[in-house]
Amino acid sequence: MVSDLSYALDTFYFLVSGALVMWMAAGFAMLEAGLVRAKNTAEILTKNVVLFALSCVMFLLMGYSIMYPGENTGWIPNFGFGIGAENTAEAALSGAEDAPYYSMRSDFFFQVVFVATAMSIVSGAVAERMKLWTFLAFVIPMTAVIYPVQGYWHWGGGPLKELGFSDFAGSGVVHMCGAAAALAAVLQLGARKGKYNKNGSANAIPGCNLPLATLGTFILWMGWFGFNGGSELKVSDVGEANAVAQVFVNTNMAACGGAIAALLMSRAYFKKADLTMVLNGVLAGLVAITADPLSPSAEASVLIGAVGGALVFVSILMVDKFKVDDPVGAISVHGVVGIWGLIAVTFNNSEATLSAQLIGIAAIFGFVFVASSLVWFILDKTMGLRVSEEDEYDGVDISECGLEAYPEFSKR
Amino acid sequence: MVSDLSYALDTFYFLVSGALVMWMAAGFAMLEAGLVRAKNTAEILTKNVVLFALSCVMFLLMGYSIMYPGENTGWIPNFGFGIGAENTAEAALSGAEDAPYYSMRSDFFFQVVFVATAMSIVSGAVAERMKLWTFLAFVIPMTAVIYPVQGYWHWGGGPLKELGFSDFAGSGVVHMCGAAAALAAVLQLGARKGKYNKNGSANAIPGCNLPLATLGTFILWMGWFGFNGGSELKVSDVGEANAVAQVFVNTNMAACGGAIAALLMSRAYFKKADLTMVLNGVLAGLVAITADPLSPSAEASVLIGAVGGALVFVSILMVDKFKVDDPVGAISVHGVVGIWGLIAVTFNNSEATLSAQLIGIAAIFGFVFVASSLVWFILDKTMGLRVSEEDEYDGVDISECGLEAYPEFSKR
Amino acid sequence: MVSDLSYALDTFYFLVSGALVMWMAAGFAMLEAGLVRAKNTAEILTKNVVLFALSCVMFLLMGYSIMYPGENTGWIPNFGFGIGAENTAEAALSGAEDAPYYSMRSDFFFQVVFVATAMSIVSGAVAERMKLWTFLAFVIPMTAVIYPVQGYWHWGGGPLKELGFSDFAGSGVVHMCGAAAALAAVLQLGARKGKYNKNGSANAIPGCNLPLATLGTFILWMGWFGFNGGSELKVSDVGEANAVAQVFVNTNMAACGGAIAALLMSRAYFKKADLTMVLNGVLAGLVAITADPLSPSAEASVLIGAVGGALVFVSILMVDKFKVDDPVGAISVHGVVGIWGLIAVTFNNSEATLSAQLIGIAAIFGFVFVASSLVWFILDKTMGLRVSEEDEYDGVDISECGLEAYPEFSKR
Amino acid sequence: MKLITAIIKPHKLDSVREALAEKGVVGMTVTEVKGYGRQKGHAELYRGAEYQIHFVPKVQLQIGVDDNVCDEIVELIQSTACSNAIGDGKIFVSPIEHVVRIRTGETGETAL
Amino acid sequence: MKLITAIIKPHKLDSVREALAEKGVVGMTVTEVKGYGRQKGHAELYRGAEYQIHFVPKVQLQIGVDDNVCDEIVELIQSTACSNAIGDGKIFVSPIEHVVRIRTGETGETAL
Amino acid sequence: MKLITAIIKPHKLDSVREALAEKGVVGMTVTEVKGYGRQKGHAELYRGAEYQIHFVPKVQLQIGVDDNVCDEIVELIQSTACSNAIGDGKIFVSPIEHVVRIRTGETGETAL
Ligand SMILES: Nc1ncnc2c1ncn2[C@@H]1O[C@H](COP(=O)(O)OP(=O)(O)O)[C@@H](O)[C@H]1O
Ligand SMILES: Nc1ncnc2c1ncn2[C@@H]1O[C@H](COP(=O)(O)OP(=O)(O)O)[C@@H](O)[C@H]1O
Ligand SMILES: Nc1ncnc2c1ncn2[C@@H]1O[C@H](COP(=O)(O)OP(=O)(O)O)[C@@H](O)[C@H]1O
Repeated sequence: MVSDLSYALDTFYFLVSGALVMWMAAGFAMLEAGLVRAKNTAEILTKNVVLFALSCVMFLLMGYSIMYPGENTGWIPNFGFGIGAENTAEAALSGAEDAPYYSMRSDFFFQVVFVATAMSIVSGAVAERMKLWTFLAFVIPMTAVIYPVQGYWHWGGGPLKELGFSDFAGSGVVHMCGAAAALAAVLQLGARKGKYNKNGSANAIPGCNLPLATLGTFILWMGWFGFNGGSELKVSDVGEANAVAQVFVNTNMAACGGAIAALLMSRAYFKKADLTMVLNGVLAGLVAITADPLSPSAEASVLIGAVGGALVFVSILMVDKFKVDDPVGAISVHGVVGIWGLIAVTFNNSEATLSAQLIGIAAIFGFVFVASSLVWFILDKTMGLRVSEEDEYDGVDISECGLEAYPEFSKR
Repeated sequence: MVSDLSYALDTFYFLVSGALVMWMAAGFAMLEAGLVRAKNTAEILTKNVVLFALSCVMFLLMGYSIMYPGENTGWIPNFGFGIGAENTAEAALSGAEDAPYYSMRSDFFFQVVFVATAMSIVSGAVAERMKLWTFLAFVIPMTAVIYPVQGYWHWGGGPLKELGFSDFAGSGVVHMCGAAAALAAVLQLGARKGKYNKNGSANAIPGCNLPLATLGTFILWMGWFGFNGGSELKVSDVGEANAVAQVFVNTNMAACGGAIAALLMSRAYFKKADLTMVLNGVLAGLVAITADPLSPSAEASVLIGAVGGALVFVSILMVDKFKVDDPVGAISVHGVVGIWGLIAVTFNNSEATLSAQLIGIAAIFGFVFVASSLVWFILDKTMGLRVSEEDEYDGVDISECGLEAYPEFSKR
Repeated sequence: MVSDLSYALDTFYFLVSGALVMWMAAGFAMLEAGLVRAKNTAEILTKNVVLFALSCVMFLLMGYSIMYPGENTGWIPNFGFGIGAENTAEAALSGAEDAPYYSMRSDFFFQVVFVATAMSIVSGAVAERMKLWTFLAFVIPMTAVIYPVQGYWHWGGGPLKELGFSDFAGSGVVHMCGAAAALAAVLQLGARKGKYNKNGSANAIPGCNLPLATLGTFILWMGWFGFNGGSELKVSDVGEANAVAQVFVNTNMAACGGAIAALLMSRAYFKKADLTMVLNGVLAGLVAITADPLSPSAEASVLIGAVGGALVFVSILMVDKFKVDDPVGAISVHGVVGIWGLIAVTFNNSEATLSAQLIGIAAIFGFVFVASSLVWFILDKTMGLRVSEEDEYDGVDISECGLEAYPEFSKR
Repeated sequence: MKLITAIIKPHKLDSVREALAEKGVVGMTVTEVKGYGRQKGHAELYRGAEYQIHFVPKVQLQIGVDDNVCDEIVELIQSTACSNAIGDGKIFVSPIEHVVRIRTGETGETAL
Repeated sequence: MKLITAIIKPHKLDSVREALAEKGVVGMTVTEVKGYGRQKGHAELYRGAEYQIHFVPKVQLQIGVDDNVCDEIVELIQSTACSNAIGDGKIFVSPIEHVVRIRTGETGETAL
Repeated sequence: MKLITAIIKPHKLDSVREALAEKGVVGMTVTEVKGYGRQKGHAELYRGAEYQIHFVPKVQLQIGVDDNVCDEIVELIQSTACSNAIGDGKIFVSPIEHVVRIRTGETGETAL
């Protein structure tokens, strides 16, 4: 039963979780700033700050109401605006079965920071060559419509929900969604100058600041406790509290598994501990467990994360073979491993079926990929996707932001 | 009614909020370290760590008791020491109307981190040329007396409270107060060498590490959820929980509005996305909403923040015209926009009156400006405000701290 | 009495505290990355990420069950595996005196991040010359057995508990334990090349990135609210809430005292504000109060922290005299000051006796030092402790990780 | 012997190095420098102020060569580093009187 | 032709560049260097240890000039860079035998 | 007068500086450079791709000296900087025609 206190506790829990997810925006910003070259750093920082701001505004204006229309209208949701009215104390304390048990505003706050996460994924993949303003133009349809529509399908009570698709905190709805939009972008955008040689081999373009990238990874790791932990949506009784605790433990253990697997793969292949792979392994572990951080045991979570970490290692090498140039590895980490996470749900959660998972994957990936390809195509024809070769060579910081990220430190 | 659990929840909410505000100290340190030149970085880091430590100690010894004397004694508060006794369980659970509903120590913890915020604002404005020890000497009267006295006027139940002045979380009490002390300092201290040319034009002195500045901004953004969210002072029933959630949402949306407005201004004027302006826009949005993050709708909060973001853009250009050299833009962000925030209260909060707001602004700004001018004057005559020209040229890191922040990286 | 809500609140409080302690991993990573030379940065980042992952896995598999066997079996605990079953709602709500009042999983989560803290301490002391893989091999016995055994002695209800040894949040169990293992390592490992001259004098080897080190210190400071605040283990009534609030306040004030004392020492000796000493002072204040952040007043906490800060200053100078090369000062901060913290307990906590504290110090330090010396010895004979002289000269980043942390910035 | 000092655009460094390696030039020393010339710098922004960056990043190669291959190498550098755009840089040739290989103490041409 | 190599204090770079530009010198190459000389370095601290920094940051200008303007330019640099304080730096003049402008292949004085 | 340009391994800088100071050399200018020579670079990793680093960090000393001490100083540098390992570096000696001390305007040998 909802009491003043349980309502307060669940709301507070939501707000704390939301603040942690908001913090992930800083994580993406630092991760990406660490993995690009110095000359493209200010631009990616700008992108990360502004995409967060734009995402929040668009989701406030339209996205939230599209994603949570309150009824299942099939694949096409009702379109609406705004975020509705707050719960009254009467409604909350009515004793009714379906009385709201946390603040609507806290729900919006929690949801809105997820949207920004999905957008941040795209940001990294198109780094170092896309026009800033074009990217920002893409944020608008993505966060106002594309993300909310597929979000509605599952979390908003739409057709995927009905089908039994299961994605606890968004391996699919958030991560794979972001990766699909990123892939659509990269395919139209092309690789960075100098990434691939004429003979097809790839060159390494090392990120300029690995402490920043590591900091970003730790920030994301911490924020993920809010991301997954908050997705239980309720903490206020023994069962729910136990569930949230299980989610925290599993989230952490999967990250650990991912890190160790990526490290061992790196040792096996290169005899070295490639830090960038370890960081990707952490993130892969986190993405993998996100689809179901509740059902597995802590030990199983280590394994799910470890498979994610191994997968990301292989995937990054493969993606390079296909000349898909993804400077931060976003497509592998969030896309490939997101799919793995969705499939892994079926191992521990008896209510999930493989077919429902596959349908969900196909629906989300297909829709987001096609819809964003279309948007990117239009943007290409109007604003243009790519900076000029000269601007790319000099760094997009100068051409897009007019400043340098590290003006005093000399560069190679 | 206060129960064991509601007392516990409100206390815990206060402590979490306080920890988030404490985290803002890191935000200011990173922001300022990113916006100064490499040769002045270690000093500003030292300043930020030590000002926090000193502020906490002074507020413990005197400030808290001055700010919260428990009675309205007019413009001059009772002076006292210490932080008083903790609530007893009996008192809390007495069922009395005015029974304490959270721990006194959690209140002190929350308040003490605010003081440090006000001091941090000063730190940035005087960067790159003030003597470290003089600055630290200023911290003592500022946090033991000046800040607490004006804090008492409003939050301590003093005359501004009586007048109906309304400042929810401190656009005036904290931010404008810090900015007033900063302005007093800068006017006596003068501009950095090389900032203004003989013909009156200003030179840009770019900050050396924009990723750090961006990280600092994100930290502040996150910490602000504690700053504003905690200022509701209570979360433990439906109404309060809804209020806290509204505060979180509005705080976030105002920051978004500020970022977008500053970006658009920058594009309109320079055709570029000036990252440093966007960061200032975020902070401006946050400062603007701080005076009342509860009454406006989420949409209105976007606008309040956006006006703040636009204002900070204009203000920074203007301040430079007046040859007030403020390396991090603190006077514009916290002072000018703080005033805007206080005035904006009257648009959404029917209990606030423009006259009360203006009186409050005049009282706080006037008192802090005059009192700190006096302190700066005395410090100038005794310890001296400014490092020697040679030390300024070589960087204050060597002269004040005896070390370098980035000893291995070569500098221009 | 345990209710659904109190159980939920205590669990949530534990999880939030645990997330803050997990965040300390980022703090150690940044602190250490800032205090080593650029050429050894990627390796120490890798080490910090992987040690966290490995610690969590080993503690999950064995450590937790060794540390909390549920009964006092003398100095040798029962060995077991796994983390046991979660509480049922029935048990929690049974009304029994000893009904579990928070989730077992949340307890595991909180405990597991402590282990990683102890390991991180070792990581800094052996920086810049130890083989990465040897270090990682050491993590396994340390976190699976050595740490849990001594942890059991006190927190697991073992013989030190019985003796009346008192260590609230781990000045001894965590910090001194880590320092003892670090000392064992450094004695076998030897100093960095170029650290000591033939005439016995020591050279300074400045850390390359003090903003990172400062950020790390702030992160640790923030995380420590979880570390100490969560160690009260319960928040859900007036008395407990007051206690947690007191812990937050005292933790903060001790850090402030440490910073100020280290600053004043630095000014007295060198006439400069040595930032690295101030940072160590903050950490020393935190370590000092950790043994008892509840009993002292806020003012006494300032003093306890200040003695810690002064002690760390002296200790770092002394340690160098003995040619114990500890690049980040871990042995002084966590070991020497940890002992001070344990002794200081007796000043404010009437239940603690000096003899019990001394026995506890001797037991923990002795056991950990001997056990880890043995492990280091075996590792030395098998894998080798130290990288080759050439690899040390070129930096361990290239030899161990195959990459550079700052590839674009030129180095002295 | 001659010392060839070539100031080139940074992104030409790899092609020049490869071209020289093919011709058997096994040694060179590279410095990051900033150039000022016909190619002007660019305006930068900082918190609402525009200002002029006068210097452009360049790379300087120093190559000690035998007299008789000097011209050939200068030409090779010129043709490889040339992008026909302003700011391509300069090559200076100056005399060296004496060369020592530190490792062996060898002097003269064999030391190169 | 001559190569003027001037080592100056970093904060004098802008005035020297401007003075030279007024005299029509349109090209130069700048390197960040560290100097050791009569001007000693300074002591630094690090976690309680004091140690000596022997080198002072300087800026090195390299300017290829025509023989007949060389003296004038050297004098201009000297007078502009001089602050009468120790550590003001040195100017070296050495011969250049050959100059090429990479963009055009021009050689000799017109290439400067 | 001569300009000695020595390219050495970075960790030899301190010993060379000390050795020279003992011999009374009071001035030098140091630049961080990267070298390419017999000593090859090394492979590095980045997110699963291996790639080649061709240049090795070196330090370049420039020392203006009087003709009659030149040989002695070159020898001293050679012997101090030598570690008998590949990549120890080179010393080039070239002529200087003119030297100015900026602070005083002194020229010639007294300016060194
Ligand atoms: N007189 C000079 N002395 C030394 N370096 C010069 C001189 N003139 C040009 N340079 C260098 O050559 C670079 C290219 O010169 P610039 O005049 O911009 O283009 P271009 O050689 O194509 O006309 C400059 O950036 C500078 O580093
Ligand atoms: N013999 C030399 N060879 C090369 N550079 C020198 C020499 N002597 C001085 N320098 C450079 O000139 C700078 C200034 O020299 P210094 O002796 O400190 O001052 P001053 O020239 O005013 O007597 C030094 O820092 C160094 O870079
Ligand atoms: N011909 C050259 N011109 C300029 N610098 C050179 C030349 N040859 C070698 N160097 C410099 O000397 C360094 C050492 O040369 P290297 O061939 O590696 O070793 P060694 O001199 O011991 O045979 C190189 O890294 C490069 O900086």
